[in-house]
Amino acid sequence: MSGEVFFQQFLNALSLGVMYALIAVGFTLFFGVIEVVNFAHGEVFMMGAFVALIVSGILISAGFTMGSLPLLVAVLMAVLVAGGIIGVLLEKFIVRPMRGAPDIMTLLITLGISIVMREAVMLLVPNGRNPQPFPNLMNLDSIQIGGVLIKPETILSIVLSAILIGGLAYIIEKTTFGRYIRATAQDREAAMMMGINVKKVFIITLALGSALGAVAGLMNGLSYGIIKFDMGFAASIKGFAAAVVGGLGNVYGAIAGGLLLGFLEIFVVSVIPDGSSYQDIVSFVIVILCLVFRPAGIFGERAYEKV
Amino acid sequence: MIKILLTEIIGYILFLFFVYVEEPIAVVAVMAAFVFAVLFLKKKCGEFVKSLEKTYADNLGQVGIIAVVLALTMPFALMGDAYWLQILNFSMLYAIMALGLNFMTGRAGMICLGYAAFMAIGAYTVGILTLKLGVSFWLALPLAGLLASVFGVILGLPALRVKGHYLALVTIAFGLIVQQLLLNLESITGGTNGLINIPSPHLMGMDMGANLNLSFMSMSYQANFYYLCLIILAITTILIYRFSNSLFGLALNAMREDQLAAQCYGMNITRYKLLAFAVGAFFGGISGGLYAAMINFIAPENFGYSMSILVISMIILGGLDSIPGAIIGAFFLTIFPEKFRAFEDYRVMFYGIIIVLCLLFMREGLLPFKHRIFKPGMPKGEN
Amino acid sequence: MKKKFLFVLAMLTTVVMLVTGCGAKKSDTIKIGFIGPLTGGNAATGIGLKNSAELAIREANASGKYKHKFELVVVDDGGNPSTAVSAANKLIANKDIVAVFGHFNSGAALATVPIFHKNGMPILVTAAIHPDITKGKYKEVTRIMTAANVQNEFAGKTAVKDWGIKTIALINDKTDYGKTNADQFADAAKKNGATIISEDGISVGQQDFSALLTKIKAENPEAIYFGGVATEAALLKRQMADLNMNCLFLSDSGIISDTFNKIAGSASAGMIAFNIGKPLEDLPGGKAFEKSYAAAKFAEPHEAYGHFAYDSANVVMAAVEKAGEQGAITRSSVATAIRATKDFPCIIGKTTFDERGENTLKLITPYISEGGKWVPYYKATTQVVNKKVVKK
Amino acid sequence: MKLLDVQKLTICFGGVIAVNEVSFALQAGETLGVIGPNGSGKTTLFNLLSGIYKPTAGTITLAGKPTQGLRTDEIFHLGLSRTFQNGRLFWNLNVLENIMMGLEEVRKTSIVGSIVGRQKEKDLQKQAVQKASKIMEIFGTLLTSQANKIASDLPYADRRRLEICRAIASNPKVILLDEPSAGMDGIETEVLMNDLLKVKKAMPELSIIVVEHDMGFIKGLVDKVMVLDYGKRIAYGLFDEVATNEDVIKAYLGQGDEAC
Repeated sequence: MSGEVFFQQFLNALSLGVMYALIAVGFTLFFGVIEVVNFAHGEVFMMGAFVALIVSGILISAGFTMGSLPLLVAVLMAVLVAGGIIGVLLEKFIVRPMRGAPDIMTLLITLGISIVMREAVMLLVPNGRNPQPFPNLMNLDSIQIGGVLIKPETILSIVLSAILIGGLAYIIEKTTFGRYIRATAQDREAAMMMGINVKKVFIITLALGSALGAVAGLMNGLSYGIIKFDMGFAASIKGFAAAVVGGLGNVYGAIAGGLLLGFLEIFVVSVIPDGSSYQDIVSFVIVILCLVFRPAGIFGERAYEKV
Repeated sequence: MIKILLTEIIGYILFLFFVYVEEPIAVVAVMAAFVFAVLFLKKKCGEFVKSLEKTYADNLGQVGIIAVVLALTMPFALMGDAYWLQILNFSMLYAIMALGLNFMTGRAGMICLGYAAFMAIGAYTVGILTLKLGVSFWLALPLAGLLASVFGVILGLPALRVKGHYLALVTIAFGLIVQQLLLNLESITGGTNGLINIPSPHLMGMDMGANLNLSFMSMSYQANFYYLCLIILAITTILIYRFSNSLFGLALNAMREDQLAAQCYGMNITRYKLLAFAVGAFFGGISGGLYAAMINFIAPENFGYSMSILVISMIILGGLDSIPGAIIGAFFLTIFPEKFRAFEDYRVMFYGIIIVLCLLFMREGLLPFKHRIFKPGMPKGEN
Repeated sequence: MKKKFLFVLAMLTTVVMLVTGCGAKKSDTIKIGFIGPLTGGNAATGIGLKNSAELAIREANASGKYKHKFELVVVDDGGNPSTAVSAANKLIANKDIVAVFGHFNSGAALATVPIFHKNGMPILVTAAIHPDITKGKYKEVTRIMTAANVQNEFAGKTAVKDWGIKTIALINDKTDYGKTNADQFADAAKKNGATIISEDGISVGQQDFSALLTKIKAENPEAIYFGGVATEAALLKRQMADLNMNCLFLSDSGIISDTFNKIAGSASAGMIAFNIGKPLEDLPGGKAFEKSYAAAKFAEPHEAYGHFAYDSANVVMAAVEKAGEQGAITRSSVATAIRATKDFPCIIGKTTFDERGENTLKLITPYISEGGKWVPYYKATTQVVNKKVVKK
Repeated sequence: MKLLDVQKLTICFGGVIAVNEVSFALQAGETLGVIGPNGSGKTTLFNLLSGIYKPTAGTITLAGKPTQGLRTDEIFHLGLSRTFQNGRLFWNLNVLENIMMGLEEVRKTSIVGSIVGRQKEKDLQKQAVQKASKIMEIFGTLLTSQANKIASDLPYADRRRLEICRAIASNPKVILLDEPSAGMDGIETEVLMNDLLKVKKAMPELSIIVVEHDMGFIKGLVDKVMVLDYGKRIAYGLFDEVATNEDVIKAYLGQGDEAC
């Protein structure tokens, strides 16, 4: 494959990877801190996109100009907030009531609520069964360098995810609250004894994770120009997969996992003949292999069960 | 005995009427009346209901036999109506699957979100064997079950290493992979077009796909399948019941409760896990095979993720690890939406809501799992 | 205690009986079944079909040109095989129904056709285009719409012979529909001397085709053919634009919808799709149909294929009438009558069925997307000149 | 001869040496107390003995057979049974079922057996229930009275008892008791100690290794004591001599808080 094609594919992989990473971070946070796998996370991603669609619709009709920075920022903020709120609601009405129930139950209920969310969007959004065209908020033309075309959306999504994940990392590593989060993740009981308000930690964790997921949804809408009620399922599977590959509970692992998955898929499509038919299978196979041979992810070392 | 007979007959009649009601409003009315009646009975003559439950529990054999006998008359009661017979057939197919999945997830605690894959494997086994190789259905069906079991064991292998959430992911992935393969292995599976014109089974020279013309009424060919499904459902129920109430079933329960402890008390987890998967998958395969023979047309789209979720919601509604629960759940979630065809678009949503509500407010399900009561010294099990 | 228990149950039973009582009603009119996707992804189209069918029945009953009055029994096939089968059984179970028409999804039709055949129920397939539907050559099974293979043969021929395309990259969405179209187009194109340089599958709901397109761009074909439906087609067209790919992009009838233009946005221009049928206004009965449909004040539009349902209904009613003249009106006599239809005046033109049950009247029209609208190629202001779409 | 022989047992978790070259031997019928500050590797030692962890180095020989590379369940069949620090009962099974899980009858049935040869299955169940109820009788009517209660509904002390019953059900050669008195008050501990003495009386051949913090408990129960600190064995012998061993005192004082 020629240099140009290679770079083009590299960009494609990168933009796909960062999106997976952004979703995966959510999964890994929830698991690390609250010890739940939130299958509704994909639907948060989807709803983020729809919130963006609606808000931008309103703003544009309110006179904001396409491609203007204020519009973009406003939409971004709206999505972040909406994601956060959805996260809080999930914690309050789904995750918290299930505390103490067997893993299976918690997992199944997030599954159930994900179905409800998906169908609700389908039924409530006018003509929701069909994909909704997403406004071209950036409204810039692709930049051409040699034979390589770079979409402004790609740059935006890469930069944006870098900032968001960086911000999250800062919160976790540097701030007091981050310390609480890490403490809770380490040992819930101990954290409680140290007087950390674990309940609050849970809520905020879900809010943070969901906000990131929602932004991923916005990015998805920007870069592909359409959003659909059922785009959440694939997102959760891929995101969860990425998180697992990187080692559930390990934020940096999740980022690496997401990128890895993105590159892998693009590689399969671009190199293997008719690879695109197998694009989805690949990530699943990888996950299974990873789970069997490196259950703690490609970075984590073998974990011992607490007895 | 009389009690059982009476109550079951009444239940039978109620069920018939429920089937005959068409308008959604009427259905709601009936449901309301039923719920009211149940609450009323529980409140006003609770101890009688209790004693009834006990009689049922003590004479499971009789209960089963009477139920089957009554069920045998159903097609006549329905005047051989093709549509309703088919709905009942579907209900029974789902019941078989629900029992299988319930054994896997409810009893052994191995969550499986790709159960539809086993159904698919069964369906395609029967489809390919009977359509392309001309094998008899009666041979193909058990093979379908066995092949599904084999895949069950294959899926079980990663399950040996992973638990809970991870297993959920693995099973989802498994389901999707199987579906993708069915799509892409065109030469064998017919790809997206699926398999068309799968021959319907022949029994003693009689084509089960042909309508039955009895002297006094003509019945849809669905009646044949009704009896076939009924027999297989009965067998399935007995088998699962025996598995569950054996010490083997007890061991599976222990494994569900605490794998590590179970290991420390001498259980070879590997063996038990794989067996659980094999058994669960087997019945998935069987029902798939039946499906193929009944519909004569299968395509990958019929065995997607939503199918797996549907079966899961059935066992959650019925009550995890509860055998009657699984059956009731399957029947309810198949028949009830049929009554609301007009609201077809809300169907999936409905399944989702069922799952959420059950887990929030009725974790035990409609017919909760009943613990065995032992009389120290001389055992007497009931489930 | 026990008395009370039984009393309650007895009460319950009576309640149920009463409720059921107000269920069944009997009627002497001739019943005709309609089966189509009233729910699910194709609901809009399906409802369009249903309304048009009802329109036809109303008109017939009002005009009194037939001896009998007709009544339409509508069932939903949900667009998928399993639902379709139970729906079909519902119709079969209803002894008053003498004939059925409908279906939009080939999957559904393929599943039900054998069952209708088994039960001697005539089915006039309205808008499902999979060639195999009439493969069984059953006397009960007839189709009014042109089958997909005809469209694709035409498409392949036009692309190669008229537009001089030599190298083609194939993409299909791995659905029954898309795959069949892509394969048949490929065969036709090869037959006419073009070469297929690559063939890729995508999955419905997939959004990122940049990798695939980058790969195809490197192969640099003269045209890309996509077998599938609007959403993926639109995404492909968009992402082609992002990659500055301006080779011809051809597709099948499945993408002809506003959804495509909406999603593809500015990139939609120049997309070429081959469709079965002809724009309504250019059809013999088109104008009249438009007028009466508008007059009937249905809540929903008739959508792309409404007039086919209208025609189907009329064909069936005429057949019933004919069967009545020649003897008893039974499912089998109606089946024979439908198959015997000759030069019957339809909106789409004079309809005659061949021994396989296909309509001998074949209509194929290439469309091109202009300014966010689908325009029949013969009316378009843009056209294909040396393998590129240009203004006239 | 030695029933259990442990030589230079060592395990590291990613750099940290949790158990460091610990050696000891156990005669049939002997009771060994293992004490040491928190994190001194007591529980890890148990997990090594019962095969949950694989040792980095060193050997374990149980009844003459090295347990190298054996699975947990295989080691159990060699006659080693245990309880868990944080009581791992089968919470949703009733008391009888919990004990039955310790019996070999459970392993005797197979999936086939549950369909064909139902009589065998029936007999096995009968046996199992009888055996189980017999074992419960060690604690008088305390458990027998609630034989059909779900484990999670039991009062705390009875859970402990149930654990012990389950552990001795298979009548093993060695049982490992991991802090049996954890979370019990003085009186309960007293009772538990008597219970254990009952068990010892009922099964004179049974060797016991018990991890405890409560010195009184140890004193009253064990023949020998082993003290671990930072995974190393710092003392081993009769209770009184160990109790006066200055290393031990240092370890505890240096460690500061001794309470669990």
